[in-house]
Amino acid sequence: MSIWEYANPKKFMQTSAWALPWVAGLTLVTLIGGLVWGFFFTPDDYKQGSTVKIIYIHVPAAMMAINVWAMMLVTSLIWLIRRHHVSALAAKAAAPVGMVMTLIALITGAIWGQPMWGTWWEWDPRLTSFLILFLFYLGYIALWGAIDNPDTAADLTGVLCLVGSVFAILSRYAVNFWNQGLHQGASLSLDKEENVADVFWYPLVVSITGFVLLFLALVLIRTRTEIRARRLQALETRERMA
Amino acid sequence: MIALLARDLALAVRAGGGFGLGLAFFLIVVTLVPFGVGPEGGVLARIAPGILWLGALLACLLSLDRIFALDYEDGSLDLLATAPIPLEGVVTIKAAAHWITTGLPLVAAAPVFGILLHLEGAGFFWLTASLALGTPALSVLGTFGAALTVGLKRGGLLLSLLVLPLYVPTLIFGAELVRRGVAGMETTTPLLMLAGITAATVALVPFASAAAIRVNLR
Amino acid sequence: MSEPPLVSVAGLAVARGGLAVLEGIDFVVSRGAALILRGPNGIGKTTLLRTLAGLQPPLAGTLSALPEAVAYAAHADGLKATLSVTENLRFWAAVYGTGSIDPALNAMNLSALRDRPAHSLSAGQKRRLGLARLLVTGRPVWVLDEPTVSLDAASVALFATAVRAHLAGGGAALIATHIDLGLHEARVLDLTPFRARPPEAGGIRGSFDEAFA
Amino acid sequence: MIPDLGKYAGAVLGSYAVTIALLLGLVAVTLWRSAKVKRALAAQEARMGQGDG
Repeated sequence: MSIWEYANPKKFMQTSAWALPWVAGLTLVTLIGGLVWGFFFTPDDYKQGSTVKIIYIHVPAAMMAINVWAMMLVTSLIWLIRRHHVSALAAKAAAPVGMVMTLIALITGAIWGQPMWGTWWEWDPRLTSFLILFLFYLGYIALWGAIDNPDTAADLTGVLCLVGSVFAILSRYAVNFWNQGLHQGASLSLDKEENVADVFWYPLVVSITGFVLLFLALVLIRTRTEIRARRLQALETRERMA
Repeated sequence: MIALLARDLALAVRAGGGFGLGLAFFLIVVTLVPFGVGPEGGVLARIAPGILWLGALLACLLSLDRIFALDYEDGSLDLLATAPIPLEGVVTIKAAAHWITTGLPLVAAAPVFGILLHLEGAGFFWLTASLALGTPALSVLGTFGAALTVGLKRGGLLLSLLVLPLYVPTLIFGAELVRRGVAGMETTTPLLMLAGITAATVALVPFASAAAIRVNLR
Repeated sequence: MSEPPLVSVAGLAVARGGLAVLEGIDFVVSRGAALILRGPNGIGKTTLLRTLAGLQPPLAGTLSALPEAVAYAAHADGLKATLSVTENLRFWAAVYGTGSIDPALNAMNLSALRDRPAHSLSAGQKRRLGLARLLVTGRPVWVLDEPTVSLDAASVALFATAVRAHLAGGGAALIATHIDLGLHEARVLDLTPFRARPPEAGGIRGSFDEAFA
Repeated sequence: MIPDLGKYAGAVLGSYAVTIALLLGLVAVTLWRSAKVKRALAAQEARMGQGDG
């Protein structure tokens, strides 16, 4: 059995209908579990005080902001190369989720930064990069919305996602060059887990899992919606032509 | 291809304002800035590189939506797409024509505007150099945005939304180059980055633009 | 057959807006032949011609017309209003790498107007200039979408003469039109029987339907 | 029940509140549109007499 079988919409609808309750249930458990654990049952950091609790939303949201775009890049490529409609629709479905994640990362970053840096907004390279990423999401979503023909929209947004990815990475580098920041270094990459004490680390992992699952559940629902909307549009057009 | 470039330039000249409009807009931006931030020479000199780069960027943005829109409306774009010129060549020529009508006059006039903003000595050289290196990338990326939005009725605002994030690296390195030039700091890194971005953009983005045009004409 | 036909189409299906509009089209057009496409509005004549011109991919079937052999003329003439008649034509001659534009000007009776800017031409004169563009392309296969819109009877006759000359010179033409062009030797293909059936009736699925295979 | 957040209570609570509000909003919009499209498609299929989709 090939993985491409799931690119068939009917198969996708069947499989996703089966998977959705499980994903949704697990999302509820891990997301609520992670956030409750992080909010109620973790100690304060000796330096950052209780603001360290923001880590349980800021970091997962920031990770998702980037990873959702990466997923959109992959699905766009699959669409452009293999022309699987589900792939293009999944990219469309994911974009608003990624945008909200970016927004959460920005807002919590600003709120966290206020007591730490003494200002709501600091043109710190990472925050700035996320702001730019947010703009890319905005443009991508706006382009989907502006084009009527769904195949044209899928093609053009796919190309935009490709070019945008390159320039998003370039911007990241450029912003770094332009302002060396205040952010702490990559304290959370998986191979460096010793950088964060275990008491913070375990609830964080649960919370990250929760965010990933939430994204998965939302994308499944939204892709299902997009497939239905597509069928609806096809039926309406056919009716008009008949 | 030369015929296409010649035609586009002739059209820009005859339509009136092809060359002048971007420049006039640039002048207005530079004139308005002191009203916004106050007339102190020190402040103006400090923000001059950024203002001049931003003005160039906005002036460039101003005329983007016309790159393909007119050819799309009168059917020329269909005909060009079936002509023996590769579409990648067509979009490159379009970008070149856009640069000659907006980017090039800005490069030439920027030192004059620099005077208005009290730009300091070494800045004039670096400003001209950075604009000359950076504005081709702006035109090529703008052509890409125009290619994406060519079939849309009201693509103007969307075009800005799509193109401006793509301008970030060029703007950062361009303005940084001038700033460092004025301050007498090391300029090699931003210079190379700016040149590299422009070279890669000019070489690769036309393929994306041509693909977008093909999709839009389908 | 001594040489392959310029255009041959087998089992061709074309789609518009993600839905198949025409399917099962077969025809050949050899050198010296013209094919006139007829059919009610909205059946997909323009879509078919754009497919032949290489502007969009066919949904199914084979299409052996080299895009390099096709000169396409759409509803819009692609004229630049501020350029003169000769400037407009010279541009296309340069793009296609062909030489003189004078034969085209004469054939379309535009010589007297040669220095007039295109915006001062009447609708019919513009149309003639658009057709003169075909002559300067030097390409063998003309694919024409409603070429006689806004032409008067004399100009239609002029157009028919130009097509005949093109055919006599070894060219071919595919013309979508509603009116009688006076090209009696041309074959007529009515597209109505090729209207795509809905997928439930065994028709070809457009990309919209493909999403629900 | 609420842990002592000290002087940063506003920042922490605000972050959580904004995040939860945004996520709930996203979920609500997603579900709402899903239901709407589902209904519209069902209606269209019923009208065209092919309820097999």
